[in-house]
This record gives sequence, C-alpha cells and structure tokens, in this order.
Amino acid sequence: MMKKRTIVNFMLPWLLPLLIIVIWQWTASMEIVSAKIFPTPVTIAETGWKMIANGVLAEHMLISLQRALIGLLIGGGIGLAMGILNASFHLSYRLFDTTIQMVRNIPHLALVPLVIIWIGIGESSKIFLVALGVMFPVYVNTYHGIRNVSNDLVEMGKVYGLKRREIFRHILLPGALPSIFVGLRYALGVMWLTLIVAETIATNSGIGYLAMNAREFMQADIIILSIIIYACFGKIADLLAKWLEKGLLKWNQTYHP
Amino acid sequence: MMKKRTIVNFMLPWLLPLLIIVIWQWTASMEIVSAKIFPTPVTIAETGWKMIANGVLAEHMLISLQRALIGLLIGGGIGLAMGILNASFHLSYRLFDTTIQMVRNIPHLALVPLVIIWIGIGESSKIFLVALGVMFPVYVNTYHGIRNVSNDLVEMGKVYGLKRREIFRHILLPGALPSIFVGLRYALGVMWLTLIVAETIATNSGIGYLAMNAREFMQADIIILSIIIYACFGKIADLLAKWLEKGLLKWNQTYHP
Amino acid sequence: MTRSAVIPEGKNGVLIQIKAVTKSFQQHDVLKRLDITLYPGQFTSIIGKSGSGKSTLLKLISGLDAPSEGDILLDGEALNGISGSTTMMFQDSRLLPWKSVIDNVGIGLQGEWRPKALHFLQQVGLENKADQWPSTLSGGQKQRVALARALVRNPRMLLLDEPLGALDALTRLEMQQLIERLWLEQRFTALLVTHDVNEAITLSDRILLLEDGDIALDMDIDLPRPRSRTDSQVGKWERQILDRIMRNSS
Amino acid sequence: MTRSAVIPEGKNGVLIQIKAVTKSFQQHDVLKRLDITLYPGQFTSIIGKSGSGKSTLLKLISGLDAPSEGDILLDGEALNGISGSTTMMFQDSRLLPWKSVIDNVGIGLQGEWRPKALHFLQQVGLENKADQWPSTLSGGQKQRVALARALVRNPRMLLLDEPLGALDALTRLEMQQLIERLWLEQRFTALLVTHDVNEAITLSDRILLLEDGDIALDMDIDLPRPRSRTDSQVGKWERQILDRIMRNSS
Amino acid sequence: SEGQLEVVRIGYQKGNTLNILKVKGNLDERLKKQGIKIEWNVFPSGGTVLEALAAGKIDYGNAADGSGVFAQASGQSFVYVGSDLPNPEGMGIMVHKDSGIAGIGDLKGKKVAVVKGGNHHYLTVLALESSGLQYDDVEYVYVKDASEGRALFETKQVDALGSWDPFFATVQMDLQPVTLTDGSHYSPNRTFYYATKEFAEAHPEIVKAILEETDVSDQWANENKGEVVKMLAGELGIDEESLAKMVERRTYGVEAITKEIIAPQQQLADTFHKIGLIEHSIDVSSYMPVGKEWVPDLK
Ligand SMILES: Nc1ncnc2c1ncn2[C@@H]1O[C@H](COP(=O)(O)OP(=O)(O)OP(=O)(O)O)[C@@H](O)[C@H]1O
Ligand SMILES: Nc1ncnc2c1ncn2[C@@H]1O[C@H](COP(=O)(O)OP(=O)(O)OP(=O)(O)O)[C@@H](O)[C@H]1O
Ligand SMILES: [Mg+2]
Ligand SMILES: [Mg+2]
Repeated sequence: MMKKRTIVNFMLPWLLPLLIIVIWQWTASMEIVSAKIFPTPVTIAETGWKMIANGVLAEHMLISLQRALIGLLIGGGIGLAMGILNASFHLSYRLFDTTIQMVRNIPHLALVPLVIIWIGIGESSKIFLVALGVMFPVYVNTYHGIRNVSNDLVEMGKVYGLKRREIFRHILLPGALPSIFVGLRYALGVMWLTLIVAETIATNSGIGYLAMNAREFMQADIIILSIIIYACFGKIADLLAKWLEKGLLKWNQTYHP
Repeated sequence: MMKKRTIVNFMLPWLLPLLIIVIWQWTASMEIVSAKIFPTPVTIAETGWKMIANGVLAEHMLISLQRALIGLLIGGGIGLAMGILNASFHLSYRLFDTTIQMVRNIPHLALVPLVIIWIGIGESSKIFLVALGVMFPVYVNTYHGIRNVSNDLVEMGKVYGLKRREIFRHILLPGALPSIFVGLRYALGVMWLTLIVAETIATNSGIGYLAMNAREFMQADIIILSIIIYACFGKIADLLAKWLEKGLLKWNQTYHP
Repeated sequence: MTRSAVIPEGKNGVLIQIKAVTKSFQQHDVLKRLDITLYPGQFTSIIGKSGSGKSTLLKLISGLDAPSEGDILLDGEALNGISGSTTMMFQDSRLLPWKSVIDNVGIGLQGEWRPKALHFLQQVGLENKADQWPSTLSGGQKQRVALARALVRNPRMLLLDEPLGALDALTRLEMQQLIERLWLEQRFTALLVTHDVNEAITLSDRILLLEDGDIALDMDIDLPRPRSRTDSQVGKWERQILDRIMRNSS
Repeated sequence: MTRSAVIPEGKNGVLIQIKAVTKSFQQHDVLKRLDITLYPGQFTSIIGKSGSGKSTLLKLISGLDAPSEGDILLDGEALNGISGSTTMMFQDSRLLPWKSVIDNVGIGLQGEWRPKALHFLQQVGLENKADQWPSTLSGGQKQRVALARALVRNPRMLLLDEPLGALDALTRLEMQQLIERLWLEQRFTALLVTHDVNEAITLSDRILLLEDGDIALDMDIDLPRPRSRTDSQVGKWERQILDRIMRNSS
Repeated sequence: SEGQLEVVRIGYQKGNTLNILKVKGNLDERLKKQGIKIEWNVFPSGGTVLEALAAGKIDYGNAADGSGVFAQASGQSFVYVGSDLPNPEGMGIMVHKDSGIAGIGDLKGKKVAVVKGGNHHYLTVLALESSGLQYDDVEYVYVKDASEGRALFETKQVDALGSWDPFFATVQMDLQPVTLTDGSHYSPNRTFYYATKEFAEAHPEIVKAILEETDVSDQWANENKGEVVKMLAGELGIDEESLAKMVERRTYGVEAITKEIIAPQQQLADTFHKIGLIEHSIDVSSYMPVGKEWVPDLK
C-alpha cells in the first residue's frame, strides 16, 4: 500500500505531460491535418530513436552544450558581478542599471545583423548571444537578492568589525543565494532558448540549428522532437537548480522538497 | 552648486547610453563598415523622425501595445494564479510544476508552426505567444515569493484565526509582493520580446513585424531604430515597475530610490 | 505541593487536557510523557529554564505543531490543527511589517474593529503610534503591540509566551494589571510563560515548573486578589520557588 | 544623586563623551541635547521606560546611526562611522540563519577562533548546540548565543541592549556573573541597557535613568564587589530607584 | 584583400548548387593546388547569405534573384558574378482540388499565402496582372517560411499557396493540389552567384574558377540525377519522391551575366518597387557587370 502511494506520488508530475502525449496521439491519429505537418508521438519516438542511434542527436547536443555552458559562464559571471556591484555601490547602480535594463529588452533576433557585423559568424557570435541572454536574469536576481537582505544583519556585521568583503561573503551573499538561484534557474532556461537564434548564424550543428533547419525544411517530426528536447532541458535545468539549492540552502526552512 | 549636482545625478544613468551613441556616431562616420549596413545615429534619427511624422511608428506601436497588454493580462494572470496555487497546495505543485518548467523552455520560434496549426494566424496566435512568454516569470517569482514568506508570520495568522484566504491576502501576498514585482519587471520585458516572434505570423503591423521585416529586406536603419525602440520600452517597463513598487512597498525599507 | 481542588469558576474558558504528550526533535525528547489538566478559566503560569520546552508546549496546545506521541484535548475533544478558540502571543512579536500598527492589532477581526483596536492600543500606551510602521517601534513597543493584538480578540484560551519580557518595571506592572483585569472580566483559560517568578505569583492560580521535559513542580497559589508584588505573602512564595529552582540546579 | 568622582581604573576601556546630542525621528525628538561622559572601564547601566530612547542611544554610540545634532567622542576623537573598538549586543539576537551556532559566534574572528568560540558557548551553557542551525534554538538560547558572540571578541567597549531579557532567573544570574567576571578581567567600558533594576545595581558602577529624552537620574553605586542580588544594601538601592521610577510616572 | 589569398569564404544554402559543389569537392581540389582553402558557411536563407556578404564576413555566395534586389535596394555593395540556368517550373501557385478555383482569375478576394518578397510572390503578382487583376486584388497572408505556408494551406486557413522547390514539389506530392500556374512564361526564377566587390576585383581568377567548377558539378548533377536526389535527401531530410520531382524539372548549369539575364532581373526590381517592397527604383545593371575577367569558360 505504502509502496503504491510512493509510486503514484513519484508519477504525479509526469501525469500532465503524459496526458498531453495521449491526447496528441489521439488527435494526430485522427489525421485532421496530415501526419507530415503534425506527426504522432510514435513517429516522433521513431525519429528520435533513429537520431539517437546514429549519434546525430548526441553530436548536436554536445556542440550546443558547449556553446551554452561557455555563454552561461561568461554571461552569468558578468551578471553576478554587475548585480553585486550595483547592489553595493549606488554610483555604479546609477551608472549601469538603466543601460542594462535597456539592453536586456533588445530581441536577439533583431541584434543578429549587428552581431554579424561586429563579431562575425564564428563561434564567438553564438556565445555572445547566449551570454547576453543569460546575463540579465542573473543580474536582476542577484541585485534584488542582495538588496533584500535584512539591514539588521548587515548592521550586526558592521558592528562586529566585518570588513566590506566579509560582510559580503558572510551576510549578503548567503542571504541573496535563494534569489540568485531563482536567477540561475531562469538563466539555465534562457541559455538554451537563446541558441535557437544564435544557431541560425552560419552553422549546421546544434539543437537550435536542428529546430530551425527542421522548420525551414518542413520536418515536422524534428521540429516536435526538438520541442521535446527543449522541454526536457527545461526539466533538467530545474532539477539541477533544485539540487544545488538543496545542497547550499540547507538552513533555509522554506526549501521545498 | 547643489543644483549642478542634481543635474549630474539625474544624467548619470544616461551617461552610458550617450557614450554609446557618441562612439557609434564616431565609428560610423569613419565608415569602417559602409554606412548602409551600419548607419550613423543621425541617419537613424532622421528615419525615426520621418516615421514619427507620418504616423507609421505610432500605428505599429499601438497595435503591438494592444497585443502586448492583452497577452500580459492573460499570461500574467495565469502565472500569478498558478504561482499562488502551487505555493499553497503541494498536490497542485507536484501536478503542474514539472509541466510548467518544461513548457517555459520551449522556444517560441519552434512553436510557431504548431501555433499556426492549432490557433491559426489571427490575433489570438500572437496574444497566445505573449501570454505564454509572460506567464513563466510571473509564475516562478510568485511561487518563490510566497514560499519565502516567513513561516513565523503564517503561524501567527493561523493562530489569530485568519482563514486561508485572509492569510493569503494579509500575509502571503504582501510578503511576496517584492518578489512578484521582480517577476513583473521581467514580464514587461518578455512581453515586448515575444512580439518579435509573434509578429512574424501573418501580419503587417507591429514593432516585431517592423524589426523582422527590416531584417528580411536589409533595412539597417529600421533594424537599429527598432532596437532603440525596444531598448526604450525596456527602460519604460522598468520605470513602471519601480513606480508601482514605490507605491505599494512603502513599508519596505530596502526599497531602492 | 500536590494539586488540590481549587478550580476557579469559568464557563467561558476552555478545558485543556494534556495526556502523555511527548515531543521530540531529532532524537532528543523535549517533552516526556507530559500529563497536565488546565481547568476552564484557570490562570496558570509556566516557569522553567531557558530551553526547557515552554514554547514547545505552547505551540502544541495552540495546535501549530503536533505531539510526537500522546493527545491534547480541548473541552474534551482531541485537538487537530488550530482551534478557533485559541489566541497565542508569541515570544517574538511577529508583527506584519507591511501593516500599520493599528492594522496589525486588528488583523483578522470582523466588523467595526477600529475603535476596539484603538482602545487596546491605548491600554498598552501606544495610541499615538497607531499609524506608524512596526519597523519604527522600539523593542518594548513591538511587544506591547503584539499584546494588544492578542488581548483585543476576547479569546476563550490565551497563551502568552513571555509577553512582558522586554518591558521596564513600571510598564510591566501596568501590563500585568491589564492582563489580570481582562482575565477577571472574561475568565478565559490563561497560560503564561514567564521568567519573572514574582509576576507568576501575582497573576496566577497555579504555577508549573518545567524541568527535564516534565512537570517538576505544580503549585496552587491561593492568595486573595488583587495581589501586590510587594505583599509579604507573595514574597514568601517567591523565595520558596526561587529556592527550589536554584537548589535543583546546583 | 549628583555625579561624584568615583572613576574605576581601566586603561583598557574607551572614554565615551556624548556632547549635546539630539536625535530626532521625523519631528519627534527622542534624545534631547544629551550630555554624558562614560569613563574608561566604567560599568554603566541605562534604565528607562520602553521607548525612552535607550536603544537609540546605543546605536548612536556604536556609530551605526548619527546624531541629528551634537557630537560623540571616543577617547577624545569624534566618532565617524563604526569604530573598531566597539562591540554591541542587539536587543534582538540577529543570528545569521545560514550559519551554525558556532560559526555565528565566531563571525569575523581571525586565526584559530574555534576553541575560543566553543569556550564561550560553554560559558553560556550551549556547547552541545554548537553545530545546530539557529532556527532550532529557543528564544533564550538565541539570546545566549548572541551574548557569547559579543563576549568572545575582547572589546574595549561593550554595549549590551537587554542582553538577558529572555532568560530565566537562574540562567540570568549565571550570565550576570559571566559578564561581571569578564569585565573585571578586561576592564572594558560597559554600557548595559536593562529593565531589571536589581541587575543594574549588582553589575554596575553607575546607573543612568533616561526619561523624556534626557538623563533624569545619574547615580553612582559604590558597593563592594562581588555583590549579591539579595544583599540588603542592594535591596535598599533597588527600592530607592524603583520608587523614583514609579513616583515620577503617576 | 591584396596579397596572397589563403582562404575563400563561401556562403551557401542547403540543397543549392553550391551545396552540390561542396559535396563533390572539385573546387576544393582545384584551389588546393594554388594553396587556397575554402571555408564553407551554411546559411538558412538567401537573405542571410547576402547579410553576411555585405558585412564582409564571406566573400562569395549564392542566393535567389529577389535577395539580390533587396540587398541592392538597401544600398549594400556587392556584385553579381554569375547565374544559374533558369528554373521557372521550380515555383508555382496551388489551390485545393475542392476549392472551386480553376484559374488565376478566380483568386480575386481570396487568401494567398506567400513569403513576402519570395520568387513565388513575384510570380503571383505577374500572374494576377496578366489575368487582368490588380496585384492587390487578393489578400496576401505573409508567412515566414515554406512550412508555415503549407500548414496554413493544409488547415485551409488560406485558399491558395505560393511555394518553391523543393517545398513546391512536396506539397504537390503530398496533397495533390491543383497547380494554377508555375513560373513558365512569367519569370526565369534564377538564382545568382554574388561576391563582394573587393573580392571579385582582387581575385577575378578565383571567382572564375568557382563558377567553372560549379558548372562542372552541375553537369555531373544533370547526368546523375538519381545520386543528386539521394544526396539532397540526406542533406534536407525531404522525401526522395518530392526531390526527384524537383530535380527532374530542373537543369543545372552556370551562365555568365548577359543583357538577357539583366532584363528580367530589372523587371523584377521594378515590380517590387511598384508594389512597395522596395522604396526606390534601382538599376540592377550597375550591380551586374557584363564581360568581366571572371566570366567562366564553360564547356
Ligand atoms: N525545530 C527544532 N529542531 C530541533 N530542536 C528544537 C526545535 N525547536 C525547539 N528545539 C529545542 O527544544 C528545546 C526547547 O525549546 P523551547 O523553545 O520550547 O524552549 P523554551 O522553554 O521556550 O526556552 P526559552 O525560555 O529560552 O524560550 C530547545 O533545546 C530547543 O533547542
Ligand atoms: N526609525 C525610526 N523612525 C521613527 N521613530 C523611531 C525610529 N526608531 C525609533 N523610533 C522611536 O524612538 C523612540 C525610542 O526608541 P528606542 O528603540 O530607542 O526605545 P528603547 O528605549 O530602546 O525602548 P525599549 O525598552 O522598548 O526597547 C521610540 O518611541 C520609537 O518609536
Ligand atoms: Mg521560549
Ligand atoms: Mg530598545
């Protein structure tokens, strides 16, 4: 009995995705639109399996992963640094915040022509776009996280002779961490999302390329496959962020199991 | 002296954007790349003025604004509701969170073909995409905001006989508000960003259309103009969010002037 | 030192029965098979060393937490979650930072509560702070707002966790009188955690000493009311209890 | 009742001069042209009604807040921001929730601080809680951790804002003895805010009564140490001060 | 760029002749002898090829006739260095069998899905005019790409669909629609070879070599259409039947720019100007120099 319950509980989050797949199979098999533009899950699974088996998928994913991670590192790093800087120094906040708020609102799609002119069509242009996209969520959550740390604790740190660096390390950073994790969770999503634009720039590899190329050439099965891959990445990113949170926020009772 | 200082302080946030424009004018006038693919700010200003004067810009902006706001209302509403629901009921969290985390990671560009099949090419498809994009930041920040309200205060509310609804209204919601505002600030950005994809679907109007059409037909001045418009929207969204915060979070000492 | 049958009258108050209640955190038993009956309308004080489990006991009675073992009955019915008849004042003030002082006092009240809330604010000497944010209050002021918030709602059972700990002698005295007056009027069942033995004696019918997770002392104080803190009888009781506390520890 | 020249020796302590200090919040003057000199190594207690400005004064001396008018000098030098020689124990415990108890005690300490921190945790009776999260502590335990955190760093000036308010009589006594012992050893300048007049008398050389933003009473307590709380001399002083407090208010 | 050339950066689109050239490898081989490497860059559309070309990120590329006109209209600098053989049958306008639409004239007031500025868009405009309608007598539904158009057509959100090969062929194969017209008699539907001015002028012999080798691989393609179909199926992920249809109705081959080629291109530019796709009228001949050093020697 107990065992059954645990399984049900474990399956609960997958109920809805499963339901979607079932409805999809059902509607698709009715052939309201041709299977060419809206294939059944079974077709997708076959395509997926084929691409896994011949290693194509792994290849695309690997190259995307590389671009994504480098971009995350750079953009996340800059976002974190700017968030910390602007939360700590009012001057820096005044100087940079407006610009960041403006830049973050520029669509990557519109930026591509300029990126090609400035950075070219190589790897760096793709990494640049990922970094740009990832920067903002990390920035804004770091900033707000730090600003929302209780001033009482900062006062305590000051009176206890903590240097600026120590106050940051022992008080502001740990206090902001839950918020920074929300930012990271976003960033992990944005990181992949950006690739769909970035990987239209003169490349024939990567998940973004796969999706856009499939769209170009009417390969509905691959479009949907890429959607599913993206969705799975979303789940993985979320698990990763949760797992990190679990490790680093042990003290936080609001941590959600 | 005092007066001078205030002006300097007021100008500070615009220093960087100004600097960018100056450098841009300078490099562009050097014609390292041809002015045709990288026009000078003056050219852009001229183009902009022409489009303002003949009302084209206002027309595009109005229609985009309409799509954006309806999408924001729907998506923001759903995000808020789901955030509240999932923060309040563990069952609902288990049931929905995974799916939301997966859906949010699907690039709109890849979804467009499916959206066209399911929703068609009318206004609703554009609003759907905006709503989808806006939903997630509101959701995740509402959720985390509510979960991070101190349990002590919730306990207090329970013991003082507050009903579930009252606990939510008097304790959870106000406590989560700073975080929800971060979400709103995002959402206001995403709202515009999404249009660049949404307004590729069978339309002749809107800021997103303007930008993408310009790219298609290589109108560098309009591409850059649309980038600037987007950037300004970013700033306006930010001001709006700050202004709302100022009004609603008077009690919050961490409010940043 | 055994429990005699001095049960004050109090139709209004709740009967609290604590039956073989154990509360453990991790491996550690904070409360060990506790058995207490608090009679309707009785004013009981709990004293005990820091960390002896006083707040834990109050949390169990309030229904905010559940015992690891054993049962708690209110008016004969097993407690399950929060009971509507309980009000508790926490050890920390737990004011809502986003509500003004008066809105904090009035939280959850129905109907025309403002005059009533203002009245109680006046009783705790803070009517002039009614429209301020809690963050501008001093420590003792916060505590008094929390007290006003607890008293304003005519509970049938009032749990007070060190309600006057942050107050100066004079204000403390006034607040004690306020609590006693309300209790005499309404005859709710009162349970007061305090470190001030004198306060326990002046206010309560019965004093419980919590030690090592058990009731080490259960005393009825049958002095006539009103009692004065400088009364010689009170002094005698005080010395007796303090001696008991000090002796046991060394 | 005027200030006599009983200045204890204390090369270690800081000389604190408060000169015509006014502190206002909005239109309201909390402190009004206050003039106080606290001598190096002196142990001073501040008493006063809730909301009389005691915490505000401590915050000014610590450098966390600046006077609206007037100056504060430490060892003759104008205070500007936080001085390295000050340690303050706040009215609320302000423990970092993300650090274990011992890490909270040791925060900001250099070198091999663990044995020292553990020693002080032991002094406040909490060595067995060293590795717990602060959120699992009782109210009094939190306060004691904060006390240990303040005492561990050998300050030249120690500001204590109701450090023992949440403690039971026995623990309170032990903590008083701990504070006195450390003070006798190190002769820092001590400033204690307390609501317990008896505590003020047993511990301090001098008692200040804050009333209406001004010093209403400035008394030197020249009893020999160690003092006992039940000593008749202490009792006499206590009654005298309490009478003064009570009289003025009615 | 002056001096010793080391790398030629070529931009291509999947399935185009340069793609065949890349796979055949004959150009790489020829240039390798001169110590020159080729950097092949794949782009998702003709517009993006010219975007990169104008930004100087590639030297040489292949894109459709319309792309050249748009790029010129926006003031980019580049030259046409060669052309593919015409392929008018590689695009067309289709309606559903049960739509009751029998000819172009019946399209009045109907919804037609096209990619704005695409070759089939141009075809639609010409076809409408020749059947006595105005170019805006239909309601255009602009789509982003072929698959969007097909989805709209298949779900009957539009009445007619303009498309181009290979998508034209797939729709014809899959849905068995009525093809109202293809490009014959309307437009040659060429794709062109473009190069940056600097590159063409500094290295005409390389341009010549590329054009010649393209023709070589084109001739091979004409003789081995079965293999081309297989190759394209691998590259594009489109079924072989459709690709066979596309390859069958096309003849591969390179031509030098001539007056005869310039004229229809000018007509295209003028038409696009007339319907407002480009703001100013342009003179394509200034971008289409004739008889330059890079004119290939074709066998
Ligand atoms: N969530 C928890 N996890 C682990 N231990 C806990 C938890 N809550 C309380 N304790 C422990 O239970 C014991 C009793 O705590 P409680 O708060 O009831 O003490 P108390 O009698 O109210 O003390 P005080 O007078 O200091 O407020 C303490 O030792 C405390 O550390
Ligand atoms: N930031 C502030 N804004 C407005 N008023 C304030 C602020 N801080 C303190 N006050 C007011 O100043 C007065 C003195 O406060 P303070 O905290 O110094 O009192 P206290 O003597 O420490 O009282 P307690 O014994 O209750 O802790 C109070 O009336 C309080 O409301
Ligand atoms: Mg307690
Ligand atoms: Mg205070």
